[in-house]
Amino acid sequence: MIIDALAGVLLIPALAAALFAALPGYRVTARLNVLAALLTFLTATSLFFVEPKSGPYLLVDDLNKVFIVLTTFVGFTTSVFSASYIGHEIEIGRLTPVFVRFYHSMYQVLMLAMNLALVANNIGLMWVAIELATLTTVLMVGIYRTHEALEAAWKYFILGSVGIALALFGTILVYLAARPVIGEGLYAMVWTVLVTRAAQFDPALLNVAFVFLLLGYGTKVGLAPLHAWLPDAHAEGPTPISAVLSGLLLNVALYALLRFKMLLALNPVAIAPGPLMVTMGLISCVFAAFMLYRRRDIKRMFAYSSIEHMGIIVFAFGMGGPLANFAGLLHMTMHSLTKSAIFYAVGHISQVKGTQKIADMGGLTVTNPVLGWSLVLGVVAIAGLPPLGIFMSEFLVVSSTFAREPGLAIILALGVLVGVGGLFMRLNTIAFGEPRGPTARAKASYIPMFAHFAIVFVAGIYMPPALVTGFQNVARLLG
Amino acid sequence: MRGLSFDIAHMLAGSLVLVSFMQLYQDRLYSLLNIYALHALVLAASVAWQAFVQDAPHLYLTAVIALVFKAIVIPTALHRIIVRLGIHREIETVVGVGPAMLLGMGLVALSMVVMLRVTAEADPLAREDLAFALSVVLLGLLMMVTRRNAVSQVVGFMSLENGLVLAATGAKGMPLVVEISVAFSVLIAFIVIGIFLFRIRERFDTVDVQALDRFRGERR
Amino acid sequence: MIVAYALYGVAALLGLAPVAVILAASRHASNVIYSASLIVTVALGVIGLVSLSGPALSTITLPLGLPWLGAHFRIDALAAFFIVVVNLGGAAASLFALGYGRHEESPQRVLPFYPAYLAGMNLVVLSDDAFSFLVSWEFMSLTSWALVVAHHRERENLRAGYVYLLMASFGTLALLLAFGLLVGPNGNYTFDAVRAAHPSEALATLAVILALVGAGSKAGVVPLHAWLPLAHPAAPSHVSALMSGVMTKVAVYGFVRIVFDLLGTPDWWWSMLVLAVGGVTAVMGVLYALMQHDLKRLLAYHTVENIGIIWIGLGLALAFKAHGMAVAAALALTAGLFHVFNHSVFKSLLFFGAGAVLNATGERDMEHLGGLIHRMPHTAFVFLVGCVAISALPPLNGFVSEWLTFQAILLSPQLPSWGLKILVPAVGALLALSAALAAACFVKAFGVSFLGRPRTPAAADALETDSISLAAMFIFGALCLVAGILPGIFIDALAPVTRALVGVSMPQQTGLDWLTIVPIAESRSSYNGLLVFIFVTLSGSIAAFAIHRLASDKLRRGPAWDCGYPDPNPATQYTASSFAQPIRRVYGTTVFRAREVGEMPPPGATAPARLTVELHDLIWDAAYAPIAAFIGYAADRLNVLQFLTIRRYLTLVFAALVLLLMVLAIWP
Amino acid sequence: MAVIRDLTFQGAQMLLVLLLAPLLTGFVRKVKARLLRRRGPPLLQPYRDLVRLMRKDVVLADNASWLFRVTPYIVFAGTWVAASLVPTFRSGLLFSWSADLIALIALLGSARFFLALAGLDVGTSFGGIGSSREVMIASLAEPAMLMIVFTLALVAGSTQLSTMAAYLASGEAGLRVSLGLALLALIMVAIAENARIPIDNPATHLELTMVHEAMVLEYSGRHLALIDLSSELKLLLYISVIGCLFTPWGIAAPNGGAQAIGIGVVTYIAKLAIGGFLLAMFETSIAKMRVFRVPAFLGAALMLGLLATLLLFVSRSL
Repeated sequence: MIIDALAGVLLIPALAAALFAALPGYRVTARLNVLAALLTFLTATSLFFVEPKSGPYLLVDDLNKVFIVLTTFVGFTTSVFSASYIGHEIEIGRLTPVFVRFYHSMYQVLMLAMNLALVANNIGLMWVAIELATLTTVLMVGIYRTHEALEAAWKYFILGSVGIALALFGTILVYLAARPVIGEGLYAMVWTVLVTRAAQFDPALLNVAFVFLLLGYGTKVGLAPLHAWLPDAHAEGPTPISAVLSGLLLNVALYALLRFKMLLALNPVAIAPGPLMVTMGLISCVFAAFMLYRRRDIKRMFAYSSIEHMGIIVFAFGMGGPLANFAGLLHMTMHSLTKSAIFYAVGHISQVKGTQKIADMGGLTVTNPVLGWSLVLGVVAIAGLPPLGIFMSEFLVVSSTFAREPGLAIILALGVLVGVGGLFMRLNTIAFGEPRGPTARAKASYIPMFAHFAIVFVAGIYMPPALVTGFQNVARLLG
Repeated sequence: MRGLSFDIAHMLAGSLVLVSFMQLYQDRLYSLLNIYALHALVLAASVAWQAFVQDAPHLYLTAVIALVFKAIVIPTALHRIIVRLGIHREIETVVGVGPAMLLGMGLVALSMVVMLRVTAEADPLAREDLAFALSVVLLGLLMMVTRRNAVSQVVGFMSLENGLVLAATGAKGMPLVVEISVAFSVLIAFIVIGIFLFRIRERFDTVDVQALDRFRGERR
Repeated sequence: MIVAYALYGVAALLGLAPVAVILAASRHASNVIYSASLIVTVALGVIGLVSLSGPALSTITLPLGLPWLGAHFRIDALAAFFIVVVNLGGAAASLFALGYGRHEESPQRVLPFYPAYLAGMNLVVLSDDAFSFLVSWEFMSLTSWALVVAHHRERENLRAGYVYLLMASFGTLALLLAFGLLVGPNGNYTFDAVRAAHPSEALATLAVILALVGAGSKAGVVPLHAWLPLAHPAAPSHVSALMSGVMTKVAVYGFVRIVFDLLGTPDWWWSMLVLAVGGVTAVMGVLYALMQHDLKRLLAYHTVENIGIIWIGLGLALAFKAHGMAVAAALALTAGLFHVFNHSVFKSLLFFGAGAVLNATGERDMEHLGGLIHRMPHTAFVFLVGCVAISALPPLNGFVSEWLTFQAILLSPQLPSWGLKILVPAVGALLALSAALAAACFVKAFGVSFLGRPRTPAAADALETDSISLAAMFIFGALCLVAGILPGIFIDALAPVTRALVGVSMPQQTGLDWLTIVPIAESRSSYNGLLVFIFVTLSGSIAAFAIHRLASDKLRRGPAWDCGYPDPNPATQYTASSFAQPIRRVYGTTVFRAREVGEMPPPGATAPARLTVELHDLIWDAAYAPIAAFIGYAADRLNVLQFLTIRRYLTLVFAALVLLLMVLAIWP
Repeated sequence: MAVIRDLTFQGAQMLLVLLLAPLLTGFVRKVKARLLRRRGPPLLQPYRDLVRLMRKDVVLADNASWLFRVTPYIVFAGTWVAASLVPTFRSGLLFSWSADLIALIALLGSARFFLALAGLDVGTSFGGIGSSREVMIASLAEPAMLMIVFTLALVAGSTQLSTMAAYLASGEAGLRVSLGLALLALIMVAIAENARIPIDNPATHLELTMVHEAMVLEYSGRHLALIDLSSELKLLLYISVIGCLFTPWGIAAPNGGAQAIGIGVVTYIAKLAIGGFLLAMFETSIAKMRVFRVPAFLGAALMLGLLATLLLFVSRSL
């Protein structure tokens, strides 16, 4: 039954959150956390097999199925990683058990919020969920209570709340646009209804609404110039949260943006959302690429690379068309997997080296070969070099765009090239050269990292037809 | 009746914009908070009037929330904080009051232009309200941008939220979920801000955001 | 399906990589890996030979790569020829590495990537759709990058790898755009579709330029060569041999595939571009080489030169093809491709020799070598063979291909277009110049490092390298001679390729009496390496015999005469830089803004006299430094955005909002 | 039968050049001496020198390698083969098609390559000077020579010396500007290649300006004899190339009878004599130039050659 599956995706995290808040003893909780995440993931996968039926509040269609499964999967692997990570944090006394209890419960709340945002059929509900996710991550970013952590959280909170406010205003405007057509009440906020009637909506209202939504949710996506919270939040929070932020939360916000883009695209008179998204995507990509060169903090560097890739994805979706949309989806998936895997590696590395400063780590492939080479592999993947998955998506984005908008394609490609330069410049210091810093062995569970890399690697060479058809359906859905 | 109700709603919304301007005008934290209370008061009034006009009883709830939380609880709490931090008199603005006012004018004009393009058959009430709400939002944002001081930025943020409430209530028949979420958000916002202020109190001797900005994560 | 077998071979190579990772600890790792890759490459080479002679063109499609496209692979004559080249080099490198690899200090950084690199190069040649082509192309770059940074503790190796990777990505990008142009928005990336596409003239021209940039940057065409002399020497020597001898050829393959095969009938002034680039590359490469005193870097720069020569051949072929002069086109193309083969042979040989020297002395700097001909006689001999071959001197193979190129140039007056009339003789002059300079350069290379007296203890007690490495070198040395005196066989082997690309092929050579080669007609020109070889050896040995018999054959050893000023100190010998000094004064003053600053202390002063030579790499200063400077500048400027206050960030958001609202306000 | 005949002619040619070469050198020296109002050495002096050197022991520097000992033979063989492929008194030699003009130049190039290596082998500073300057000169002379070859080949439509000679003799070529330029350039190159004044002074030692002599400084005995002989051969070769290309008259046709052969031999010797005489005149009337003005000299030759080729390319199209 579809409702069960949907409810499961929401209830399991909710119950787990409550439970973890009650339970002391972080070891048990960590295991339970993994278990809960796994259950959620399984439930999510079951969505593929039972034909979903959408109610006025909840909705399952091809588009968010992809997102849900991706989210729950990365959530699961991250929970595995976080188990070993948090253990180390407690050993060195960076976190006290109280905070860990809080952490785990918040982790599940975050999962709940993201799943809710993805399955919500009601724009109001979706807004609430995304906001909940934001607030949870704010709390988790500040969890170390160091000056930097507090500053990052504060920055994140202020910018995030402004984003929230703008998004809400946009939502209200959408409702106002829908009301004269659909009539007052709940159904003027329900996706499935909105998309059917979008053509008659008032274009001017829709335009204003989209501007606010673009800026509001764009802040969460981390598009420049709204990105400011992102690097610090990634750098100062616990690494699992960095992984979840880059791998998932950005996607969720992107998902919201896509929904509204579809809505606007259905209205012939309203402004085309494509150009706006393309512009912001290009700006983010190029800007982030240049920012990579002066980074001294490893996590902050990869945060900027996330901005770059979000830019590419938004660019692809902005271009539209089946090929570009397919590429965008593929790129989003690959980026989530790769980037979270990179953050797993980075987490262990910074624990081994006892710092996040790039200058204090070096020759990693000599001291910790597994971590070092994994990082190299991750950077190769994120830089979009074959035979890994991101190359395929970037290939599709650039080549399909070049046929239509050569100028844009060239700008994008050069931005990517600059980004490659920045990444490898740092990688040389981190992974090669004379070893620097402590050279202890890492007590780490490499499974999640390797799992992600394996998927990315295989996807770069062979994509199962089922997945392809699924993506193609979604691409067609996105128009 | 129709015309009168429209005029009153219009007047209330307009006065909300006016109060936002008064906020921009303040240069002392203490009086700023008072003006914010007034802001919330006007909001409550307008929400109540909307409730009466649309005879939507649930809006009264929103009005009460606005009245209690925003007009009374929050200002008093903030008073406490600033008194305890001993920063109730100083307040540094980035641009002088005059330029801020001019910017505000420009923003209001902009929001008018944008909103009046909306086709009129969406009922005029909502349309005018929207124009004012948008101006309130923009003014709140302007305030956050032009003040250096954390408390005043929070105030700016909250007046921004007031703009949202105005818009939401202006939207006829919008489901309750929204108001609740607005109040909810303000509540959360306030709690979290409070937590932060306390943590900041523990760590630093001022809530000046610049003090936070001393730590850039990356040493230059 | 012969291509299937080829793919099995590639798969075997790919499979070796994880094996190498597993074996990394054991002592036998390098033996296992190198012998295995030797076997596989030999097999692949045989496959290439078979399909070059037999009926070519077998294709296969695997459900890999782009889902709706699949991965297409195919062997035709062109691919077959390059498979032979690639795997010949690969086999020799593996054989050499069987001996050389023992001295590798960090084998676990070389072994996994080596077979993968070979596989990548084979895949490029095999692939038959744009996506697989680019994937293999970049995979090849990636693995070779890993090999370049294998000795990562020297900083300049890291820098070399960095520059290399960026240039490689840049080249791939250019190729990607080229294919994007040719394919169009429908996204059918198979080469067949591209062949069928018939793009408009402007598009095709743009594609050619992009292909020239993309393939050229990998091949090391001036001014895109900057990475090559950094990266090739940095790798272990057998890998350097592969990169210089083979990978650049794969780049040539890419160019030929796109321009000759995919684009159909060329436009005449593409050839102007190619010819000009080729001529400049040839001369600049050899001039750079003359200024070097690092043996491996000198060889790398000579790769640039030879790529220029190949490019000239290709350009001539394009010109003739564009004007429908098929026979001449066949001649020029044969010349170019034959030089591809020859260069892969003698350049690998020379890099092996350099590796042997590096092993024996630990020195790459020629100023620290000397007198090695006494310590390492075999290496010296075979290295000398390589030097003669690359200097395009008869009777070895380098001369034959350049001779063919000259013959092609001599056919060019029949070209109708004026631009070519003016350009081709100039290019011919450049080609002649580069040939002469190459000879000069290798007199320096061999003379300074192998002849004379040892300049350092390391050189003085160097030991001859192991027999396996020698075997690899001698095989290639022999190949140089065979290809030099029996070129007809190789020219005929190239016939199917030219037939596939320009329609006709050169006349059958092997049938002619005395095994002469006659490009067009005997009255016009002919060359017989075999006879020349026999003549020279005969007359030389007759003279020796006669003199030793009739006149004296006595021999006394004594100190060197040296005009009565013998100096025991080996430092008084001519060094590499002093040898190059006259040429530096003739050419360098303009090309490198070379300046010599000599400071001679006054009599009685104890300070040593100094002569400092400063050279400027103008291309780097003009093209690369500004880009790096710009990126640095932009990064610094933008980096300010990391350090703003929250309020300023809010201002950004606010500004964005207001901006967008204004856009709406003025929206029609 | 015909093969035997051709073989004999080929052999005769080889012997002829070998025998004439020292004589030519002696002749040039004699003329120079006369022009300087000296009596000068007898004509046969070069032969005597060669024989004397042949008989002497070789004194080899301590660290001279096998390359040093092999080089003289390689150089000699290369030059000799090259010289014996030039149609001197009879065109269409048996093996002339085995190497065209480009190959001849390349053969001389290999000879020079090994000589330069030998200069570096002993590891003395003079040898270094010699070979470094030699390769510098060659790096300009060879392209110039190739440009000249291009010119002639484009006129004659062939790079085969016999064919070229025949074509030029037939007079179809007529008088062309480019031929004149080519001749001029060829003479300049010949002077440079044979280390004559003003490029180099064959009769000097212990000068920092010497090039060729510095390179072969360490040679003695039979080795030195071979080196000298091959440089004499080279001089002969260049003069006969000029002769057969620019004064292609009197060369016997392949099917010519004994009388034609006789005429051929006589005219050939006459050409050599004239060439030698002109050379001597030139050398006595000019002073040696600084080493670093040589590039200008040869650059001029290169430019002339290129100009000639370009003119042809253009005129051909009219």
